[in-house]
Parts: sequence; structure tokens; C-alpha cells
Amino acid sequence: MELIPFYFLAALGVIAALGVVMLRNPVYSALCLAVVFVSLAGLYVLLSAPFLAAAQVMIYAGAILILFVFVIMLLSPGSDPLKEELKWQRPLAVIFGVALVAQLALVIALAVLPPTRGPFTPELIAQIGSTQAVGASLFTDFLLPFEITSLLLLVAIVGVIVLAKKRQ
Amino acid sequence: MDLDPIVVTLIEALIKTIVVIIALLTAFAYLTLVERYVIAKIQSRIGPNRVGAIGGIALLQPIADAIKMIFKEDFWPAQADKIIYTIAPGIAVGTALLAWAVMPLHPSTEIFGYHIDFYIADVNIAVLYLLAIGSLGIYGIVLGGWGSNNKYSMLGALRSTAQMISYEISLGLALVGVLMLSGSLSLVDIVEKQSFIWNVVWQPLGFIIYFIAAVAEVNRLPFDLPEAETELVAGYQTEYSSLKFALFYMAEYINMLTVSAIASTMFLGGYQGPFGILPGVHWLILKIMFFIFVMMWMRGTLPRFRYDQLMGFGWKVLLPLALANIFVTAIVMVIFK
Amino acid sequence: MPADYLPILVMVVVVVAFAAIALTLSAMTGPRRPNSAKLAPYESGMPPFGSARRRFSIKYYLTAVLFILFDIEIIFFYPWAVLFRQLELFGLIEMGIFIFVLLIGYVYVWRKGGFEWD
Amino acid sequence: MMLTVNHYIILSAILFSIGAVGVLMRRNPLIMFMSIELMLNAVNLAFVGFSRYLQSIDGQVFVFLILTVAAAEVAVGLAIIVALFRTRQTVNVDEANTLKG
Repeated sequence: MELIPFYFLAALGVIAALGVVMLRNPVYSALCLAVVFVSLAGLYVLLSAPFLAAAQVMIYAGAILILFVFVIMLLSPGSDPLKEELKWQRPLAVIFGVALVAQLALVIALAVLPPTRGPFTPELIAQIGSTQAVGASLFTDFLLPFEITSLLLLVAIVGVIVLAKKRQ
Repeated sequence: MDLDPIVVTLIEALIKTIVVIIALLTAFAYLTLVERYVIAKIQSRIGPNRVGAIGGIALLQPIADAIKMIFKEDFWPAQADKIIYTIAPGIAVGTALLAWAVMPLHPSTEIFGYHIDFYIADVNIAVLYLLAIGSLGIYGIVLGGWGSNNKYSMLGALRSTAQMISYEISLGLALVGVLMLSGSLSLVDIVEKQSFIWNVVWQPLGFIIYFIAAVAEVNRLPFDLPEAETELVAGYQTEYSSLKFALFYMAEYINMLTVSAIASTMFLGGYQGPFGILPGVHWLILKIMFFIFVMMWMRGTLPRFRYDQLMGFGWKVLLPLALANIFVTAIVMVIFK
Repeated sequence: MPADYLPILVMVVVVVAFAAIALTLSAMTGPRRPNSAKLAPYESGMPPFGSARRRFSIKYYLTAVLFILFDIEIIFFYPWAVLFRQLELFGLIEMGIFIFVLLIGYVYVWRKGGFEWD
Repeated sequence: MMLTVNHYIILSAILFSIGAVGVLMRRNPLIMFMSIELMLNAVNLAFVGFSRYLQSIDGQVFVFLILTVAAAEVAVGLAIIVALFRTRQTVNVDEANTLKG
């Protein structure tokens, strides 16, 4: 029964991802990226991670992508130039992409997944709540990364102000 | 006849969704009428009194408005981006409606031996879901403004977006205090835990911050700079006509209903009556009406902010207040528990 | 459980259908009498000049960046808030440190005039 | 057929490759940056997929931390693109080939 929503969301995500890299107008690319984010959020729900799904939509689609749209409008670059300076680059990129898919497929086919099973079955996550489950781990086991994140954000704030306020 | 439980869930969800959407659209239609009456009364003049007037109340006015809207010319400005210009109002109204998927409307009851829950979905991330859907709603405005390729639309959309994201932070932080008290993100849980005392008693500051931020989120006076008529004609809606314009308008009013419903649910006990008297949907409607009336009253009496004052207020006053509220709540909870 | 979210999926489908129908209806009904004046951008009756897609103030961009960085703060606060009864004093201290570091950035932005609109 | 972890990993690999091709193929730094975000999201999907398979919550916590890192990265990255644009008046990366300020 889970296969129907999976294939629907996967197809939506892949088509939108192709749109991101193929469309000429950056605003359309951004819109396609929003669709990718939302379809991934749907997949997270299928994987019993609804908290991440909400965080994904809020942070990626609601904040990061809004910033992208703002920058597109700020620079208003229009479409890509059709003239290519490096003619061989585009076909080479596609060949590389195909090679990457082949390699990843090989790795996935050969991989033997470890049988370790932790305590967090979907039933347990549903019972304690996915927000509570992530939070409990984050605020105890991952305490140091959590605090360091604040330093990272501080550096980002200072960096942005320095870069954006230059020469005014 | 035995049906697959998933099929039953699907049918139930479909019926509830359609009922909720029809109720919201009706509420929207009559809100426009009520608003014109209230503003007319505040300004001591006569409101609409022509179409199907009964005792001076034009109950058919919204229907006349709707028919007029449908048969207006719908056009695409020559320089507009056709696709984005068309889908923007759809995004605005779609995200506005979707917020109601998690709103608990009435306590669960047995009717003819059949258990009915009066919400579309009870999920344990409901509050985050509301914030996430709210942040997607910004796309409708920013794309509408950009797609129109009109200077007023563009400026209106930019102002609107900057204002909404600024106040979204205070809005999100104002709810944290309630979550600390209830320990759950499910709106059904949060409402059920308020059967004795409403959260507003413990979170008066959080409630006020939420309400101010919510008024700014829905771009109502005194925060209606995105469509300040004197400066920007109609903001991001300038180039829109016919049903596309109506959809933006609809989104705006449904968002008003949504933030009022969230305020009622998170702070005023949702469908719970005072002291547990007769809980039910009529209490929720009364509370929503109260917030809507306050917003109309503010529109009738308050002047508009200046844009720099507006942004300064959000970042320099509301944000620190919301953070202070969280830490005071935390300290009090640590001391008294 | 993922099944809890099925009704939301149903609502998404209904809402998309509703928006699509409304937009199609809007395009189909009503007259169609376009002329060049009607299709030109509305600029209060003045002849329109230039494109609307011009560059705008960097301030909007700065606001959006600050929004992202503080939005992260919200997303950290939510799991913390629902767990606060278990975390208690420990939770208060660790979140206190986190917010203290971010407040340094907040004060820095304030001092540098990042919240001023002129 | 059951939904297994492989479904998610293969989808993740496909999205990752699309993102990688996008970075190599496009000349607009904004679209290249969006492709990088796509790759990052593909990896996130793999993390959550493995988290479900191994029944461990760690994968989800990682993704949560990656979200914040991505936000900081985008904020600074776009600030650099804006600064680049202000000095060079172009957003074509091929023209940003000298390391002079």
C-alpha cells in the first residue's frame, strides 16, 4: 500500500529535479526546487519522520528558497546566455552524470547492509512522537553539535553583514 | 458490507474536506459583507443595503459579488510571465485552505453508533505543520508580484514578503510557551489540556505577541503597507482581475480566519467553553468572531505604520519580547515544578 | 504513523483540484476584449516606462537572510519546548547557552544598523 | 512488492546525479547553487532511509543538523554571489575566473 504514494512522490521529485537543472528561467528552476522539497517532505512522512518533513518545508521551502527567489529578483539576470564558451562541457557533464548513476547503482547492488536493528521502530516513534524522539537525542547525545550550531549561525550572521554592508 | 479501513478513511477525509472548504468559502463571502457593515458603522455611514435587503441587511450581496467576479474579464498583461502569473493566486488560496487540515473543531462524538472526529487529521506535529504551510503561502504573494511585471506589484510583493518573514519569527516564538505547558505539538492534545484553565492565563504576553504578529502576517491595518493604496495602488494584486483577484482576496480572509482559529485553539481553549460548559464548535466560532471583530475594529480606527517603524517594531521589540517570554516561562517552570 | 497523514493528502488533492477549477473557470467565463492599453502595466494612468524587473534594495535581501538564521532558532525551540518537562534545569541551561551565542549575533546586527530601514 | 530501503537509496542516487550534472552543466551560479542544494537533499533522503532501516534515530538528527548547516551555507554563499555581482555586474561564473577582488 505504501508503494503508490512512494512512486507518486518519487516521480514528482525526479521530474521537478530535472526541471531545476534544465529550465532556462531561474524563477522556474526555483519553483521546481520547491516541488522537490515538498515531495521529499512527503517521503519523510512515509519514512516515519514527520518532524523532519515539517522542518524541511519550513527551512528549505519556506526560508532558504525564498532567499534564492529574492536574490534572483535582486540580480534579475534573466535567462542563461545561449552561447557556450566551453562547447564540450555540456555533453561531458551528461556523460559524467550517466557514469555516476552507473557507479552508484553498482555500489548499491553490491552493498551488504548490516543487520543491526535499533529500538526505534515506526511504532515506537509514533508512540513517543517524532519531534520528541529527535529532540531527546539532540539535547542529550548530540549536545555538543547542537551548541556548535549556534556558533556556526553566529559566524554566518557576521559574515552576511560584512559581505552585504560592504561599501555603503 | 465490509469496506477496507483505508477506503473508509479516504471517504471520511474527502467528506470532511469538502464540508470544511464549503464552510470556509461561505464564511469568507459573509465576512466581506460583515466587514463593510462594521467599517460603515464605525465611520457613521450606511453600508450595502440594495441587493435582497432584509431589515437593511443585504444577505444576497456576497452572491451578487461572486457572480460579478466570475463574469469579469480575465486577462494576462502583455509583459507578465503567463504561467507564474496564473498559478500565484492558486498557491495563495491553496495554502490558506490547507491550514485547516489539522484544526480541531468539536470534541469527538458518537453519532448513531459511529465515532466521528471533528478534525481532518490529528497529527503530532500539527503546530509545525501550520507554520510550514504558512511559510509556503508567501510564494503566492511573491510570485504574483513578480509574475505581473508591474512596479507596484513588485514593490508590494517585496514589502509584503519582508514583512511576513519578519513577523513569522515572533509568531513562531510566541507559541513556544504554550508548547512548554502542554508538551505536545498536536492541536487536539493542546485543546483537551485546556478543559480547566485556558493557556492565556499562563501566557498573557505570548498571547499578545501572537496576536500582533498574526495581524501583521495577514497584512491587516495597521500593518497593511503591502497594499497601502496611497502609495502602491493595490500592491501585489494590482494587475489581477476576475476570479484570480477573488482568489487572492479569498486567501486573505481565510488567513484571517486561520490565525483567529489558531489563537483560539492555542490560547483560549479552542472548542472548550469557559469552566467546561458545553464544549463545542459554537464556542470556537464565537472566539473566532471575537478576533475578527477586533481586527475590523483596528482597521476602522488605527492609522498605518511607516515601513521603517513596522520592520523596526518586529525585529527590535517583538522578537526580544518573545524570547524573554520563553525564558521567563522556563525559569518559572523550573522553580515551581 | 504515515497513515495519520492520509487525510492531509486527500485535502491536498481536493485543494489543488479546487484551485485548478477556479483558475480555468476564470479563464473561460467573461468577455475577452484585450487592447494594448489594457494589457500595459498599470502605472496610475501615466505611460509606463522601463521594466518592473529592476534591481531593488539590498535591505530586502538582508532581511531574508536574517529570517533564515532566526527561523533555525524556532525549529530548535520546538522540540526543546515539548521536552521541557523532562529536560528541566539542564534544558534551560543548554538552551540558554545556545541563545546567548545567537544574541551576540543579534546585537552585532543591531549595532551595524541591520534592522534600520531608511 | 514491499517498499524497501533500496527504493529510497536508488531515488536518492538519481536525485544526487541530477544535481551533480546540474552543477557541471549550468553557468548561472544561482542554478548551480540550487543544484548543490538538490544534492544535499538527496543525501538527506538517504540518511532518513537508513535511519528507518537501521531503526536508529541518529540519521534523523543528522538531517536536522544538516538543515541548519545548509541554511548558514546558503546565507553566506548567496551573499558572496551578490558581492560578486556588485563588483563584476555579471552572474556568469565563466567571467569570474580571475582571483582579483
